[in-house]
Amino acid sequence: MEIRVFDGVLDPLAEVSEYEQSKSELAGHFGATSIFVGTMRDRNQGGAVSAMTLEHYPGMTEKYLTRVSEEAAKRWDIMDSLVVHRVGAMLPNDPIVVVAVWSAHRDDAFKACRYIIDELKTRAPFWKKEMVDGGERWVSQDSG
Amino acid sequence: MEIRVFDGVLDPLAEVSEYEQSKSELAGHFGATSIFVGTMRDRNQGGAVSAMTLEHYPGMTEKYLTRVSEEAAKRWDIMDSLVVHRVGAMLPNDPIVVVAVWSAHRDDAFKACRYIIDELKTRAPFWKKEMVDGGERWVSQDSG
Amino acid sequence: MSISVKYFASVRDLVGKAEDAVDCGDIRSANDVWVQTTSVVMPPNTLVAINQEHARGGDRVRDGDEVAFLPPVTGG
Amino acid sequence: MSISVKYFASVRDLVGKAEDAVDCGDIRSANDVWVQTTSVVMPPNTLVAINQEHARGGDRVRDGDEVAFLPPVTGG
Repeated sequence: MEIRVFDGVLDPLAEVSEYEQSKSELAGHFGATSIFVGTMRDRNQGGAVSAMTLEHYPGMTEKYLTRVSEEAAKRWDIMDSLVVHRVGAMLPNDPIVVVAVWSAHRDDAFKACRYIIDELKTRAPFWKKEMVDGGERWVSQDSG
Repeated sequence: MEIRVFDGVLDPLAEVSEYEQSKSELAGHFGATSIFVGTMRDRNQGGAVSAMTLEHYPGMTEKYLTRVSEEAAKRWDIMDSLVVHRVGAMLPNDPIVVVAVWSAHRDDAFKACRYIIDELKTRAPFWKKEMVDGGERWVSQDSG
Repeated sequence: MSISVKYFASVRDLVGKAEDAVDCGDIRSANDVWVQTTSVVMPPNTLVAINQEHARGGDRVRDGDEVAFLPPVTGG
Repeated sequence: MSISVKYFASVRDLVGKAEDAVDCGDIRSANDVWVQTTSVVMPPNTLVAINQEHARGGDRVRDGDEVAFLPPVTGG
Protein backbone atom coordinates (compact mmCIF):
# COMPACT_ATOMS: atom_id res chain seq x y z
CA MET A 1 0.00 0.00 0.00
CA GLU A 2 1.36 3.39 -0.93
CA ILE A 3 0.07 6.95 -0.87
CA ARG A 4 1.96 9.96 -2.14
CA VAL A 5 1.33 13.69 -2.55
CA PHE A 6 3.72 15.77 -4.61
CA ASP A 7 4.10 18.99 -6.55
CA GLY A 8 5.07 18.15 -10.12
CA VAL A 9 3.89 16.46 -13.30
CA LEU A 10 1.89 13.28 -12.69
CA ASP A 11 2.17 10.43 -15.21
CA PRO A 12 -0.61 8.30 -13.71
CA LEU A 13 -0.26 5.08 -15.68
CA ALA A 14 3.53 5.09 -15.38
CA GLU A 15 3.03 5.35 -11.60
CA VAL A 16 0.74 2.33 -11.66
CA SER A 17 3.09 0.26 -13.85
CA GLU A 18 6.14 1.10 -11.78
CA TYR A 19 4.41 0.33 -8.52
CA GLU A 20 3.07 -2.97 -9.82
CA GLN A 21 6.49 -4.02 -11.10
CA SER A 22 8.10 -3.09 -7.78
CA LYS A 23 5.76 -5.45 -5.89
CA SER A 24 7.05 -8.82 -6.99
CA GLU A 25 4.84 -10.53 -4.41
CA LEU A 26 1.80 -9.50 -6.46
CA ALA A 27 2.91 -11.27 -9.65
CA GLY A 28 0.65 -14.13 -10.64
CA HIS A 29 -1.67 -13.59 -7.69
CA PHE A 30 -3.89 -10.72 -8.78
CA GLY A 31 -6.47 -11.12 -11.50
CA ALA A 32 -8.11 -7.68 -11.45
CA THR A 33 -6.81 -4.12 -11.37
CA SER A 34 -9.18 -1.17 -11.14
CA ILE A 35 -7.61 2.20 -11.88
CA PHE A 36 -9.13 5.66 -11.64
CA VAL A 37 -7.51 8.78 -13.06
CA GLY A 38 -8.86 12.25 -12.28
CA THR A 39 -7.87 14.86 -14.87
CA MET A 40 -8.23 18.63 -14.96
CA ARG A 41 -10.98 19.82 -17.30
CA ASP A 42 -10.99 23.09 -19.21
CA ARG A 43 -14.50 23.96 -18.01
CA ASN A 44 -16.18 23.92 -14.61
CA GLN A 45 -19.50 25.25 -13.37
CA GLY A 46 -20.28 26.42 -16.89
CA GLY A 47 -17.19 28.55 -17.44
CA ALA A 48 -13.80 28.17 -19.13
CA VAL A 49 -10.88 27.42 -16.81
CA SER A 50 -7.36 28.22 -18.01
CA ALA A 51 -5.27 26.96 -15.07
CA MET A 52 -5.59 25.68 -11.53
CA THR A 53 -3.66 25.55 -8.29
CA LEU A 54 -4.19 22.71 -5.83
CA GLU A 55 -3.44 23.41 -2.19
CA HIS A 56 -3.46 20.86 0.62
CA TYR A 57 -2.83 20.45 4.33
CA PRO A 58 0.52 18.64 4.55
CA GLY A 59 0.41 15.90 7.13
CA MET A 60 -3.34 15.72 7.41
CA THR A 61 -3.63 14.85 3.72
CA GLU A 62 -1.28 11.90 4.00
CA LYS A 63 -3.00 10.74 7.19
CA TYR A 64 -6.39 10.63 5.48
CA LEU A 65 -5.15 9.05 2.26
CA THR A 66 -3.57 6.32 4.36
CA ARG A 67 -6.70 5.88 6.44
CA VAL A 68 -9.00 5.69 3.45
CA SER A 69 -6.71 3.12 1.80
CA GLU A 70 -6.65 1.05 4.99
CA GLU A 71 -10.43 1.21 5.29
CA ALA A 72 -10.76 -0.09 1.72
CA ALA A 73 -8.37 -2.95 2.52
CA LYS A 74 -10.45 -3.92 5.53
CA ARG A 75 -13.74 -3.71 3.74
CA TRP A 76 -12.86 -5.58 0.53
CA ASP A 77 -10.58 -8.48 -0.31
CA ILE A 78 -7.79 -6.58 -2.05
CA MET A 79 -4.08 -7.29 -2.35
CA ASP A 80 -2.62 -3.80 -2.72
CA SER A 81 -3.45 -0.18 -3.49
CA LEU A 82 -1.77 2.99 -4.68
CA VAL A 83 -2.89 6.62 -4.44
CA VAL A 84 -0.82 9.43 -5.98
CA HIS A 85 -2.16 12.98 -5.83
CA ARG A 86 -0.59 16.02 -7.40
CA VAL A 87 -0.65 19.50 -5.84
CA GLY A 88 0.53 22.91 -7.04
CA ALA A 89 -0.02 24.65 -10.38
CA MET A 90 -1.50 22.73 -13.31
CA LEU A 91 -3.21 23.14 -16.67
CA PRO A 92 -6.27 21.60 -18.33
CA ASN A 93 -5.71 17.97 -19.39
CA ASP A 94 -3.15 17.48 -16.60
CA PRO A 95 -3.80 14.36 -14.50
CA ILE A 96 -4.50 15.26 -10.85
CA VAL A 97 -4.87 11.94 -9.08
CA VAL A 98 -4.55 8.23 -9.74
CA VAL A 99 -5.98 5.42 -7.61
CA ALA A 100 -5.17 1.77 -8.36
CA VAL A 101 -6.36 -1.37 -6.57
CA TRP A 102 -5.12 -4.91 -7.16
CA SER A 103 -7.31 -7.85 -6.22
CA ALA A 104 -7.96 -11.48 -7.10
CA HIS A 105 -11.42 -10.62 -8.43
CA ARG A 106 -12.96 -7.63 -10.14
CA ASP A 107 -15.83 -6.88 -7.79
CA ASP A 108 -13.48 -6.14 -4.89
CA ALA A 109 -11.13 -4.15 -7.13
CA PHE A 110 -13.88 -1.91 -8.54
CA LYS A 111 -15.59 -1.29 -5.20
CA ALA A 112 -12.38 -0.55 -3.30
CA CYS A 113 -11.13 1.82 -6.01
CA ARG A 114 -14.43 3.66 -6.04
CA TYR A 115 -14.44 3.86 -2.25
CA ILE A 116 -10.94 5.35 -2.12
CA ILE A 117 -11.63 8.11 -4.67
CA ASP A 118 -15.05 8.90 -3.17
CA GLU A 119 -13.65 9.17 0.35
CA LEU A 120 -10.60 11.11 -0.85
CA LYS A 121 -12.95 13.67 -2.37
CA THR A 122 -15.01 13.88 0.81
CA ARG A 123 -12.36 13.81 3.53
CA ALA A 124 -8.85 14.57 2.25
CA PRO A 125 -7.92 18.27 2.70
CA PHE A 126 -7.29 19.47 -0.85
CA TRP A 127 -8.55 22.73 -2.33
CA LYS A 128 -8.71 23.84 -5.93
CA LYS A 129 -8.31 27.43 -7.04
CA GLU A 130 -9.22 28.00 -10.67
CA MET A 131 -8.05 30.71 -13.06
CA VAL A 132 -11.13 31.88 -14.94
CA ASP A 133 -11.98 34.78 -17.14
CA GLY A 134 -11.78 37.74 -14.79
CA GLY A 135 -9.54 36.23 -12.15
CA GLU A 136 -9.26 33.43 -9.64
CA ARG A 137 -11.89 31.53 -7.71
CA TRP A 138 -11.82 28.80 -5.09
CA VAL A 139 -13.84 25.80 -6.18
CA SER A 140 -16.66 25.42 -3.70
CA GLN A 141 -17.79 21.87 -4.33
CA ASP A 142 -16.86 18.54 -5.88
CA SER A 143 -17.77 18.48 -9.56
CA GLY A 144 -18.03 14.68 -9.68
CA MET B 1 -14.57 4.04 -29.45
CA GLU B 2 -12.27 1.18 -30.26
CA ILE B 3 -12.28 -2.57 -29.70
CA ARG B 4 -9.49 -4.92 -30.66
CA VAL B 5 -8.70 -8.63 -30.31
CA PHE B 6 -5.20 -9.87 -31.06
CA ASP B 7 -2.75 -12.69 -30.46
CA GLY B 8 0.36 -11.26 -28.83
CA VAL B 9 1.68 -9.53 -25.74
CA LEU B 10 -0.71 -6.96 -24.24
CA ASP B 11 0.71 -3.87 -22.53
CA PRO B 12 -2.59 -2.62 -21.14
CA LEU B 13 -1.62 0.80 -19.80
CA ALA B 14 0.45 1.62 -22.89
CA GLU B 15 -2.68 0.84 -24.94
CA VAL B 16 -4.71 3.26 -22.83
CA SER B 17 -2.08 6.02 -23.00
CA GLU B 18 -1.63 5.68 -26.74
CA TYR B 19 -5.34 5.68 -27.41
CA GLU B 20 -5.92 8.71 -25.19
CA GLN B 21 -3.12 10.65 -26.89
CA SER B 22 -4.47 9.75 -30.33
CA LYS B 23 -7.86 11.28 -29.49
CA SER B 24 -7.02 14.97 -29.40
CA GLU B 25 -10.71 15.83 -29.18
CA LEU B 26 -10.74 14.39 -25.65
CA ALA B 27 -8.03 16.70 -24.30
CA GLY B 28 -9.29 19.05 -21.62
CA HIS B 29 -12.83 17.68 -21.78
CA PHE B 30 -12.67 14.50 -19.71
CA GLY B 31 -12.26 14.58 -15.95
CA ALA B 32 -12.50 10.88 -15.12
CA THR B 33 -10.96 7.74 -16.56
CA SER B 34 -11.90 4.31 -15.23
CA ILE B 35 -9.62 1.49 -16.32
CA PHE B 36 -9.93 -2.23 -15.68
CA VAL B 37 -7.14 -4.72 -16.35
CA GLY B 38 -7.76 -8.48 -16.18
CA THR B 39 -4.59 -10.49 -15.57
CA MET B 40 -3.88 -14.22 -15.64
CA ARG B 41 -3.48 -15.74 -12.18
CA ASP B 42 -1.28 -18.69 -11.29
CA ARG B 43 -4.11 -20.45 -9.48
CA ASN B 44 -7.74 -21.17 -10.35
CA GLN B 45 -10.38 -23.35 -8.75
CA GLY B 46 -7.91 -24.27 -6.03
CA GLY B 47 -5.14 -25.57 -8.27
CA ALA B 48 -1.89 -24.25 -9.76
CA VAL B 49 -2.06 -23.12 -13.38
CA SER B 50 1.17 -22.97 -15.38
CA ALA B 51 -0.09 -21.60 -18.71
CA MET B 52 -3.29 -20.81 -20.58
CA THR B 53 -4.63 -20.60 -24.11
CA LEU B 54 -7.47 -18.26 -24.97
CA GLU B 55 -9.64 -19.17 -27.92
CA HIS B 56 -12.38 -17.03 -29.44
CA TYR B 57 -14.92 -16.90 -32.23
CA PRO B 58 -13.47 -14.40 -34.73
CA GLY B 59 -16.13 -12.07 -35.99
CA MET B 60 -18.66 -12.77 -33.29
CA THR B 61 -16.21 -11.58 -30.63
CA GLU B 62 -15.67 -8.23 -32.29
CA LYS B 63 -19.41 -7.87 -32.88
CA TYR B 64 -20.20 -8.33 -29.20
CA LEU B 65 -17.35 -6.15 -27.93
CA THR B 66 -18.63 -3.37 -30.19
CA ARG B 67 -22.19 -3.91 -29.08
CA VAL B 68 -21.34 -3.90 -25.39
CA SER B 69 -19.29 -0.70 -25.81
CA GLU B 70 -22.17 0.94 -27.67
CA GLU B 71 -24.63 -0.10 -24.98
CA ALA B 72 -22.41 1.49 -22.33
CA ALA B 73 -22.22 4.71 -24.35
CA LYS B 74 -26.01 4.85 -24.57
CA ARG B 75 -26.59 4.09 -20.93
CA TRP B 76 -24.03 6.46 -19.38
CA ASP B 77 -22.68 9.87 -20.26
CA ILE B 78 -19.23 8.86 -21.49
CA MET B 79 -16.91 10.43 -24.05
CA ASP B 80 -14.94 7.44 -25.30
CA SER B 81 -14.05 3.81 -24.56
CA LEU B 82 -11.38 1.26 -25.43
CA VAL B 83 -11.43 -2.53 -25.13
CA VAL B 84 -8.36 -4.60 -26.03
CA HIS B 85 -8.47 -8.37 -25.47
CA ARG B 86 -5.64 -10.79 -26.00
CA VAL B 87 -6.06 -14.35 -27.32
CA GLY B 88 -3.65 -17.24 -27.83
CA ALA B 89 -1.02 -18.68 -25.47
CA MET B 90 -0.14 -16.85 -22.26
CA LEU B 91 1.48 -17.25 -18.86
CA PRO B 92 0.56 -16.26 -15.31
CA ASN B 93 0.87 -12.52 -14.66
CA ASP B 94 0.17 -11.76 -18.34
CA PRO B 95 -2.54 -9.13 -18.85
CA ILE B 96 -5.53 -10.56 -20.74
CA VAL B 97 -7.87 -7.62 -21.23
CA VAL B 98 -8.01 -3.88 -20.67
CA VAL B 99 -11.15 -1.73 -20.63
CA ALA B 100 -10.93 2.07 -20.37
CA VAL B 101 -13.72 4.64 -20.26
CA TRP B 102 -13.34 8.41 -20.44
CA SER B 103 -16.05 10.68 -19.04
CA ALA B 104 -16.58 14.13 -17.59
CA HIS B 105 -17.47 12.64 -14.19
CA ARG B 106 -16.42 9.58 -12.26
CA ASP B 107 -19.78 7.94 -11.65
CA ASP B 108 -20.39 7.44 -15.37
CA ALA B 109 -16.81 6.30 -15.96
CA PHE B 110 -16.89 3.66 -13.21
CA LYS B 111 -20.32 2.31 -14.10
CA ALA B 112 -19.68 2.12 -17.84
CA CYS B 113 -16.30 0.42 -17.33
CA ARG B 114 -17.86 -2.13 -14.98
CA TYR B 115 -20.70 -2.75 -17.42
CA ILE B 116 -18.34 -3.41 -20.33
CA ILE B 117 -16.19 -5.94 -18.47
CA ASP B 118 -19.22 -7.64 -16.90
CA GLU B 119 -21.00 -7.99 -20.24
CA LEU B 120 -17.80 -9.04 -22.00
CA LYS B 121 -17.46 -11.89 -19.52
CA THR B 122 -21.08 -12.91 -20.00
CA ARG B 123 -21.57 -12.54 -23.75
CA ALA B 124 -18.31 -12.33 -25.70
CA PRO B 125 -17.25 -15.74 -27.08
CA PHE B 126 -13.88 -16.38 -25.43
CA TRP B 127 -12.78 -19.66 -23.87
CA LYS B 128 -9.86 -20.36 -21.57
CA LYS B 129 -7.95 -23.63 -21.55
CA GLU B 130 -5.60 -23.98 -18.60
CA MET B 131 -2.45 -26.08 -18.27
CA VAL B 132 -2.61 -27.69 -14.86
CA ASP B 133 -0.77 -30.47 -13.11
CA GLY B 134 -1.77 -33.54 -15.09
CA GLY B 135 -2.79 -31.85 -18.32
CA GLU B 136 -5.17 -29.36 -19.82
CA ARG B 137 -8.67 -28.32 -18.84
CA TRP B 138 -11.24 -25.98 -20.27
CA VAL B 139 -12.32 -23.40 -17.71
CA SER B 140 -16.00 -23.95 -17.10
CA GLN B 141 -17.05 -20.71 -15.46
CA ASP B 142 -16.05 -17.10 -14.85
CA SER B 143 -13.79 -16.83 -11.82
CA GLY B 144 -14.74 -13.18 -11.16
CA MET C 1 -26.19 -23.28 -50.54
CA SER C 2 -26.01 -25.05 -47.23
CA ILE C 3 -25.68 -24.31 -43.53
CA SER C 4 -22.12 -23.86 -42.26
CA VAL C 5 -21.52 -25.17 -38.77
CA LYS C 6 -18.82 -24.31 -36.24
CA TYR C 7 -17.88 -25.95 -32.95
CA PHE C 8 -15.72 -24.18 -30.39
CA ALA C 9 -13.47 -25.07 -27.46
CA SER C 10 -14.72 -28.02 -25.38
CA VAL C 11 -17.61 -28.57 -27.78
CA ARG C 12 -15.12 -28.95 -30.63
CA ASP C 13 -13.15 -31.47 -28.56
CA LEU C 14 -16.39 -33.36 -27.86
CA VAL C 15 -17.62 -33.62 -31.43
CA GLY C 16 -14.12 -34.08 -32.88
CA LYS C 17 -14.34 -31.37 -35.54
CA ALA C 18 -14.15 -27.57 -35.75
CA GLU C 19 -16.40 -27.07 -38.77
CA ASP C 20 -18.94 -28.80 -40.90
CA ALA C 21 -21.57 -28.02 -43.51
CA VAL C 22 -25.00 -29.52 -43.88
CA ASP C 23 -27.73 -29.28 -46.50
CA CYS C 24 -30.75 -27.48 -45.26
CA GLY C 25 -33.03 -30.37 -46.25
CA ASP C 26 -35.59 -30.87 -43.46
CA ILE C 27 -33.52 -28.95 -40.90
CA ARG C 28 -35.61 -26.29 -39.19
CA SER C 29 -33.72 -25.40 -36.00
CA ALA C 30 -30.19 -25.12 -34.64
CA ASN C 31 -30.94 -28.23 -32.58
CA ASP C 32 -31.64 -30.11 -35.83
CA VAL C 33 -28.20 -29.04 -37.09
CA TRP C 34 -26.60 -30.59 -34.01
CA VAL C 35 -28.48 -33.86 -34.45
CA GLN C 36 -27.63 -34.12 -38.13
CA THR C 37 -23.94 -33.31 -37.75
CA THR C 38 -22.91 -35.02 -34.52
CA SER C 39 -23.31 -38.42 -32.92
CA VAL C 40 -23.32 -37.21 -29.31
CA VAL C 41 -25.86 -35.63 -27.00
CA MET C 42 -25.54 -31.84 -26.77
CA PRO C 43 -24.13 -30.89 -23.33
CA PRO C 44 -26.88 -29.13 -21.37
CA ASN C 45 -25.02 -25.81 -21.01
CA THR C 46 -24.17 -25.50 -24.72
CA LEU C 47 -24.79 -22.08 -26.25
CA VAL C 48 -26.01 -21.57 -29.78
CA ALA C 49 -25.12 -18.73 -32.13
CA ILE C 50 -26.82 -18.11 -35.48
CA ASN C 51 -24.96 -15.77 -37.82
CA GLN C 52 -22.73 -14.76 -34.90
CA GLU C 53 -25.66 -13.74 -32.69
CA HIS C 54 -26.54 -15.53 -29.47
CA ALA C 55 -29.68 -17.59 -30.16
CA ARG C 56 -31.68 -20.52 -28.84
CA GLY C 57 -31.47 -24.13 -29.92
CA GLY C 58 -35.04 -24.03 -31.15
CA ASP C 59 -34.50 -20.92 -33.28
CA ARG C 60 -35.12 -21.28 -37.03
CA VAL C 61 -32.12 -21.66 -39.32
CA ARG C 62 -32.09 -21.17 -43.07
CA ASP C 63 -29.91 -21.95 -46.05
CA GLY C 64 -26.74 -19.83 -45.94
CA ASP C 65 -26.80 -19.40 -42.17
CA GLU C 66 -23.74 -19.90 -39.98
CA VAL C 67 -24.64 -21.95 -36.92
CA ALA C 68 -22.18 -22.29 -34.03
CA PHE C 69 -22.18 -24.39 -30.86
CA LEU C 70 -20.29 -22.85 -27.95
CA PRO C 71 -19.54 -23.83 -24.38
CA PRO C 72 -20.22 -21.20 -21.68
CA VAL C 73 -17.91 -18.23 -22.30
CA THR C 74 -14.94 -17.55 -19.99
CA GLY C 75 -13.20 -14.44 -21.33
CA GLY C 76 -11.83 -11.38 -19.63
CA MET D 1 2.89 25.92 25.26
CA SER D 2 0.08 27.34 23.23
CA ILE D 3 -2.39 26.33 20.55
CA SER D 4 -1.11 26.58 16.99
CA VAL D 5 -3.70 27.64 14.45
CA LYS D 6 -3.81 27.15 10.68
CA TYR D 7 -6.13 28.60 8.05
CA PHE D 8 -6.38 27.12 4.57
CA ALA D 9 -7.47 28.17 1.09
CA SER D 10 -10.47 30.52 1.04
CA VAL D 11 -10.49 30.66 4.85
CA ARG D 12 -6.90 31.90 4.80
CA ASP D 13 -7.87 34.56 2.27
CA LEU D 14 -10.79 35.58 4.49
CA VAL D 15 -8.86 35.93 7.75
CA GLY D 16 -5.75 37.32 6.04
CA LYS D 17 -3.24 34.92 7.60
CA ALA D 18 -2.10 31.34 7.18
CA GLU D 19 -1.03 30.64 10.75
CA ASP D 20 -1.34 31.97 14.25
CA ALA D 21 -0.75 30.85 17.83
CA VAL D 22 -2.88 31.56 20.85
CA ASP D 23 -2.48 30.96 24.57
CA CYS D 24 -4.85 28.38 25.90
CA GLY D 25 -6.16 30.78 28.60
CA ASP D 26 -9.91 30.36 28.81
CA ILE D 27 -10.20 28.72 25.41
CA ARG D 28 -12.17 25.49 25.60
CA SER D 29 -13.24 24.74 22.02
CA ALA D 30 -12.09 25.15 18.42
CA ASN D 31 -14.81 27.77 18.05
CA ASP D 32 -13.18 29.76 20.85
CA VAL D 33 -9.91 29.65 18.92
CA TRP D 34 -11.64 31.21 15.90
CA VAL D 35 -13.19 33.95 17.96
CA GLN D 36 -9.91 34.81 19.70
CA THR D 37 -7.79 34.85 16.54
CA THR D 38 -10.03 36.38 13.88
CA SER D 39 -12.26 39.41 13.56
CA VAL D 40 -14.76 37.87 11.12
CA VAL D 41 -17.69 35.50 11.42
CA MET D 42 -16.83 31.88 10.62
CA PRO D 43 -18.38 30.92 7.25
CA PRO D 44 -21.13 28.39 7.90
CA ASN D 45 -19.54 25.57 5.88
CA THR D 46 -16.13 25.86 7.57
CA LEU D 47 -14.55 22.56 8.63
CA VAL D 48 -12.46 22.17 11.76
CA ALA D 49 -9.49 19.87 12.27
CA ILE D 50 -7.83 19.24 15.61
CA ASN D 51 -4.38 17.63 15.42
CA GLN D 52 -5.04 16.86 11.75
CA GLU D 53 -8.26 14.97 12.47
CA HIS D 54 -11.66 16.17 11.30
CA ALA D 55 -13.49 17.52 14.36
CA ARG D 56 -16.38 19.74 15.38
CA GLY D 57 -16.26 23.38 16.31
CA GLY D 58 -17.45 22.60 19.81
CA ASP D 59 -14.78 19.95 20.39
CA ARG D 60 -12.37 20.53 23.29
CA VAL D 61 -8.89 21.85 22.50
CA ARG D 62 -5.89 21.77 24.81
CA ASP D 63 -2.48 23.32 25.14
CA GLY D 64 -0.18 22.00 22.40
CA ASP D 65 -3.00 21.19 20.00
CA GLU D 66 -2.93 22.14 16.32
CA VAL D 67 -6.29 23.60 15.29
CA ALA D 68 -7.08 24.20 11.62
CA PHE D 69 -9.97 25.89 9.82
CA LEU D 70 -10.72 24.54 6.38
CA PRO D 71 -13.20 25.27 3.63
CA PRO D 72 -15.07 22.28 2.13
CA VAL D 73 -12.52 20.01 0.44
CA THR D 74 -12.33 19.78 -3.36
CA GLY D 75 -9.56 17.33 -4.17
CA GLY D 76 -9.35 14.48 -6.64
